[in-house]
Amino acid sequence: MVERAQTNAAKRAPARKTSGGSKAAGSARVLGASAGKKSTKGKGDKAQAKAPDAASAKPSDAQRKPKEAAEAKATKRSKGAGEPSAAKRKKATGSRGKLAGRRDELLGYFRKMYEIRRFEEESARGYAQGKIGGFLHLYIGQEAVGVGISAALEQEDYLFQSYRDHGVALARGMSANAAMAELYGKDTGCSRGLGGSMHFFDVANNFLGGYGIVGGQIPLAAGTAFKSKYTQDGRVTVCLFGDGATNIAGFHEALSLAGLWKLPVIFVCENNEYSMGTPMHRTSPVKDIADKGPGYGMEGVICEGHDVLQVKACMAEVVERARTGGGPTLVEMKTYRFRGHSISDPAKYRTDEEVKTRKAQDPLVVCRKHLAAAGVSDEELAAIEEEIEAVVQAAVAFAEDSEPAKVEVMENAVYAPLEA
Amino acid sequence: MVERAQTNAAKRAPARKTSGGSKAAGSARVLGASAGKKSTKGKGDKAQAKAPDAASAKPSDAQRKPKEAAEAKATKRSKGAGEPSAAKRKKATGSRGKLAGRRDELLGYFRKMYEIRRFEEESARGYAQGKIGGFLHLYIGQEAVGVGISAALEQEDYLFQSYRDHGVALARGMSANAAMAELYGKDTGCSRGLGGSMHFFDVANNFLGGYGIVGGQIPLAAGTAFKSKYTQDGRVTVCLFGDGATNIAGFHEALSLAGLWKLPVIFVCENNEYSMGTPMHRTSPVKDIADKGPGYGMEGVICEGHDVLQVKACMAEVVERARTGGGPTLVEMKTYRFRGHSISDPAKYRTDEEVKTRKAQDPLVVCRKHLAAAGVSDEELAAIEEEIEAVVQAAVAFAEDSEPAKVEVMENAVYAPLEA
Amino acid sequence: MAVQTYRDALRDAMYEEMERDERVFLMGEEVGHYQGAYKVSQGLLERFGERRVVDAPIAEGGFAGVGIGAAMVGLKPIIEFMTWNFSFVAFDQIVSNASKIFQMSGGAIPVPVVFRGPNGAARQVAAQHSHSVDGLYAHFPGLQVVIPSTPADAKGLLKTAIRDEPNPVIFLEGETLYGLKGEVGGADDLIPFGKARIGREGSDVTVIAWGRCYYEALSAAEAVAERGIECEVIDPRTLRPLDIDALVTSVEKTHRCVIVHEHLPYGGVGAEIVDQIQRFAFDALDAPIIRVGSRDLPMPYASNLESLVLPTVERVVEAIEAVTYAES
Amino acid sequence: MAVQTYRDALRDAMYEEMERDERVFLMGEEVGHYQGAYKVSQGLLERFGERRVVDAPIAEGGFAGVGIGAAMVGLKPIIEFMTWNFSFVAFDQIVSNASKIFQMSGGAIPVPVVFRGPNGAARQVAAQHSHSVDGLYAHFPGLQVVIPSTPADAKGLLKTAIRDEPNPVIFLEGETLYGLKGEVGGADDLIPFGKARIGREGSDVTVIAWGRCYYEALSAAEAVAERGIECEVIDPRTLRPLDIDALVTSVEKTHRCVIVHEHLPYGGVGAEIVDQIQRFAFDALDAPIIRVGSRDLPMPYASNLESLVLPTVERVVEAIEAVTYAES
Ligand SMILES: Cc1ncc(C[n+]2csc(CCOP(=O)(O)OP(=O)(O)O)c2C)c(N)n1
Ligand SMILES: Cc1ncc(C[n+]2csc(CCOP(=O)(O)OP(=O)(O)O)c2C)c(N)n1
Ligand SMILES: [Mg+2]
Ligand SMILES: [Mg+2]
Repeated sequence: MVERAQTNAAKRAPARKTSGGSKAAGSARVLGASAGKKSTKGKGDKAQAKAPDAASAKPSDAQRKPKEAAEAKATKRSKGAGEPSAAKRKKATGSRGKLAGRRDELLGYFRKMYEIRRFEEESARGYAQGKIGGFLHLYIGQEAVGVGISAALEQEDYLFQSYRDHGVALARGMSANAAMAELYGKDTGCSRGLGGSMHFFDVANNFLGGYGIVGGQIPLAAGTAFKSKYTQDGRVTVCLFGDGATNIAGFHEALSLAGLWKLPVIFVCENNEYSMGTPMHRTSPVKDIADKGPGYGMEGVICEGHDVLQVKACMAEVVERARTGGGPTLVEMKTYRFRGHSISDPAKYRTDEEVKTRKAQDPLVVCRKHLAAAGVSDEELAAIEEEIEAVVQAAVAFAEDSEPAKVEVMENAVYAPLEA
Repeated sequence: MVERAQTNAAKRAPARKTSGGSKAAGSARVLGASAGKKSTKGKGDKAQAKAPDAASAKPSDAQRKPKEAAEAKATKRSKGAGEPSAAKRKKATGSRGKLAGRRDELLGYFRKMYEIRRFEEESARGYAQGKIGGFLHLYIGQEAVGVGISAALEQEDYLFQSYRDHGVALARGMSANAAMAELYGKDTGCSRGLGGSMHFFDVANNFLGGYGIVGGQIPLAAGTAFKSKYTQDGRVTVCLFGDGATNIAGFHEALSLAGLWKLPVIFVCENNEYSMGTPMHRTSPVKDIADKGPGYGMEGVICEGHDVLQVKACMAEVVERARTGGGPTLVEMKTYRFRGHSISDPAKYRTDEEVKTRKAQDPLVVCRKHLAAAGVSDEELAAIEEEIEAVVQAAVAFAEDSEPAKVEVMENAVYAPLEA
Repeated sequence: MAVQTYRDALRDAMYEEMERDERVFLMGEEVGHYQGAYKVSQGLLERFGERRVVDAPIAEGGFAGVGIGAAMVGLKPIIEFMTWNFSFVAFDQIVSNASKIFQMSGGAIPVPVVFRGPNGAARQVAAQHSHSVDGLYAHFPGLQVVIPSTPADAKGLLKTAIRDEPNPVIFLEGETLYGLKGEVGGADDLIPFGKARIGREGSDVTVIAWGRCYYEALSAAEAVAERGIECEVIDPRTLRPLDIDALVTSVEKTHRCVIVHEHLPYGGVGAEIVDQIQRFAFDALDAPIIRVGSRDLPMPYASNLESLVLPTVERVVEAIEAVTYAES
Repeated sequence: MAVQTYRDALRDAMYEEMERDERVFLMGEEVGHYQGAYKVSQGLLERFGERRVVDAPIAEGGFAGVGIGAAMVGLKPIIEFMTWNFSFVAFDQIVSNASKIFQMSGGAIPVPVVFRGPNGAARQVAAQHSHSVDGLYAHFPGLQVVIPSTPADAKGLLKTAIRDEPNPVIFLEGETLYGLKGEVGGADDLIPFGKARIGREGSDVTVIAWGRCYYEALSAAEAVAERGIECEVIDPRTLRPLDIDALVTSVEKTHRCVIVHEHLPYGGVGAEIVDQIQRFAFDALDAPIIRVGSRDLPMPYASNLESLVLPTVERVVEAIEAVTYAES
């Protein structure tokens, strides 16, 4: 007399995917260090900020520090309490010759970062038009982190992110179509319209999701890394989260377990200096997130997250270590978001000057400098921009034209519901 | 037509209690270091283990290191990941003269530690007789920690402990009567029979409870410390927990907040080397718990927890710092429990040899050595033992004779229950 | 009486109680400098300073525990969860500590802490951000669960919550109600817990609803009134304690009952009320009690699906029709 | 059929499924070297080694998350909570992740993880250690909630739980049942979810009970049988999915219903069953449905009080008398 819905089990996530992921970010592993000009020490470096467009690679730098591998070595953190925090950042140097050899790689990064930037701008527009609902957290300003990480990974490696997930998903290989359709709540979306902005999923690219509860994804990443150790599948898991997330339970318990069991996982904190409206000095007892690593028996590494080459180089090293049994690392990516926390945040808590200073380190600007140093012309880049523009506009059209999310999908993706 | 029970608000915990707590542990603050023989470096030190009863204080030690305050200084921890753990323990030295001056203090400690020991033995007996139910976690072997801590505190300071709470409650000044009656589930118990072994409370002595969920009490301690900062009441909170508890959420979140806000709280990890049946090397990513301090912006300190004088000296220093606005400290007390995790644990996971070795550092044995060095005779101690025996036996009789826990108390200590 | 938004009514309740009692403080994410994620604490930092309006890091378990600990020694903390979804990381603190310490200590240690924040689905914020936790926390003795639907109730009940002793209060606001305007009481108008409010009188069907769903119930009552069905709409206002007397009295008059809530359908407050009414008014009932709640699914993002999951006026109307055996 | 304890039946279920499927592993505190806090995993470490029988530090939120993550990529984790009380620190992982990922991902990522451990009051372990969580977790769609009362059910249902896809399973054992002996099925005897078991046939009153309370119900049925009241005792075995058909069918025969559960009375599974029965069998009911559950209080330590809080045979007998309007 009483009917209960009973669903079929859906298909399991593919256990292994070995095809090379030659996405825009490139699947070739570049083992050495990135090249580029000497990184700044932070927002105080005004001189640098004044020449955002100049290709300022100095050959003399490269001559002074010729050993690429040594430069790429992520700075080891080793300090106790009480000592003033003195994070040493990796300093990359560059030469026109070196960068010239990485021309295609750099173009790939630029293409993907530009796609993310434009995708996010269109997301904001769709939201303003009421086509997109809910919360919307943009990745603008942090593109180099997602793209650099993806470049350092194999296709079969696992990736987790917080709710700020569009950029990372695209970097990992998700199509702009599937991403935009998800924001529009369509059946063709990457989560079939059920997840929305905060919950992108892409099993084919081993992007295992965007998560809305701060820190909630971190133990899951320890779980996929546990699986890799269990099955010896050679995969590495990368888990991203914000600076604010390092104060919560999930961060601690996941890092404790990963450190104890030496799991193949890299914990990447995207330190964009704010959790919502609160600057990090009002949320963290230590100045650098990397300082939280040693308590978990793992190294804490700081990386300049606005430079895709540095991100790539840093990640390549720690991923390699994890893959070869060396255990987890906590990586702190120094980055910045140019927009508010979410689309509804006017971000009044920071000065125009601060934002302007940081925009001088816009990952796209930094990448353009590398490209210029590598001999890439503005025309070439303009052509890429045009291509990407078409991709993004097509994605919007695709999202518009797609069928809305389906009741059956919603009902079938849960087992044993009551008949309400 | 429907009756609902509605209760009266119970009396608030007294906001302040300033009377001196001249309990057995003594209310006089001894600011300098303890005296005693050079501490061992751990269980490997067999030579020491072979002379458990000899009063082996060496005057030459005292001559070599005359500056008591310097000796008392808790070892600062300062290390990064990767370095081998090289915890330096505080080394206390002693001289007959020094200890002679601390005769009464030492007798107070002995009296209280012996009371705890005997209380716990009687608890075990009561459990075997079926007079006590539930879980029962004994403090035998860890007495010096609770007593040394209490000795370093003012009466109005707040104290929290896990479920292993009898010893600490007694050290803090709870009567054996109220403690034993609680175990017997009587209305005269410290929690009126509602809490049982794991949930002792004693508001008058600012013992704010024993808690059953691992790590659950740690954020509460940050809360009472927050209150002290808020009201500038000059109190310090001490929170105890086990080595196993350092892997859980509550530890992390509480230490993060306390470190950030510089709260007057001391986090004391009683590292008894095991969480239930699991040795620490299988639960913690770092070798010493103290290494977890710096990630929270606080010093990690190691103290030999079998020597009440060292515990007292170490705590006095960090409590003073907290009281004067210097913020929190993580203190690792190296200790050991001689019994199983709980009364029902035969503790087969450790060798007889290990236990035997550690029994050479029985806090009572160590204290007896100090007493001998201070010129206290065996007869004097035997007299104290006899006194304590009477106290404990009286407590059992008191518990036996008391009224069972009352329905009204149970019903009134909750607001807005359903009428079931 | 002044007219205010629900948001400002909450703000004023806190403001007035903080003026009145130095022991009251507010702690939560973004409550201070940001003026609250939903601007409920607007202006409080400026008035009371960083000592009493405390921005907390993202560590709900930690700062919930801080609130409990501070309450144990005499402060009166208001702990804001940015939304109640985030209370799940503080669940153990709320259930194992806040709800039990008063009793575990034999009545020696009251825990007068107020946990507050927005509850329930906003719009399209998907599965992890759309929980109505009323059904969850009402389960636990030692907690009091309050869920105001009007600005007046918001203010008067929050003031009672802050002054109330000795047990902790779960105070559930409506994100979609923050902008709602209505008359509110003055600084000394407290609304007691455990007293339902009759929002509309009627003789045919008792409709019990709270929070946002109270308005769906009122709209449905309007709709069926045109067809001659008169609903009595009752808002219990506090779910624990629950004013079962008022509910039963109404059902004894109408002989029919519909319950509307946003929380998930399996168990919860809705089921509890059904149980009590069928026990206390068994002979009075002329039809089964019908509940309208969220559908039994994690909340989907897409708006077309979300509106199939949330309770709607249409579903309430259908339920009223069903219990009156009316044709639609 | 072999006779085994409930404990050994659980152990064998795990043993057999681990033999059968390399992807199955067991993780939890003390499950390995210590052989399980309640010895349920006795011998598993010796057979399967540290790779598949994993002692975890005390970090329930962390290792519950590890189980969920591992399940997302193809393993079949069994996560043991030493007791279900400790799942509260993992509550967000269970509710926000385990129960939702399958749907949030549009059905792309199943999460075949089993969470298991002892549920409910042991004896005198007081407020923080005495929770029956059945009423709590059954609230959430995306979870399946299983609570076996006999050794046969323990084995057959755990095997189904381990093999089941795609949603997570909350598997609630009875600490006080571990020593209970009974016949159990073989390696391939799986018991499907959503099928109630009639433990005793009768025509006068339907008594629905699960877990430990199933035995209180049987004893009460024996007691009233002497006075000519014949109870039909039904154990739903799985609370989500719930075999409401079986329950309603029985009530349509007996016209009276008593529900016995250990969980707290406000809401929960008991109230849900009341709601469904009064909806689906309204006309069949000759008396209100009465629930016997834990009293609405945190659990006290003292044994004299604890036995006033827990459901007892006497209280079940009283309830049976009440629904049959019998004199006691
Ligand atoms: C447990 C929890 N608490 C609060 C929130 C609300 N919230 C969402 S994002 C956010 C700030 C996170 O900051 P951070 O970790 O630095 O990441 P970012 O947004 O800067 O990338 C907060 C407080 C949440 N989603 N989950
Ligand atoms: C959250 C939680 N998980 C598990 C348990 C069960 N348990 C009680 S004590 C204990 C071991 C704790 O070890 P440790 O922290 O070292 O303290 P010790 O018992 O050695 O004093 C465990 C696992 C619990 N009470 N709470
Ligand atoms: Mg941030
Ligand atoms: Mg221990």
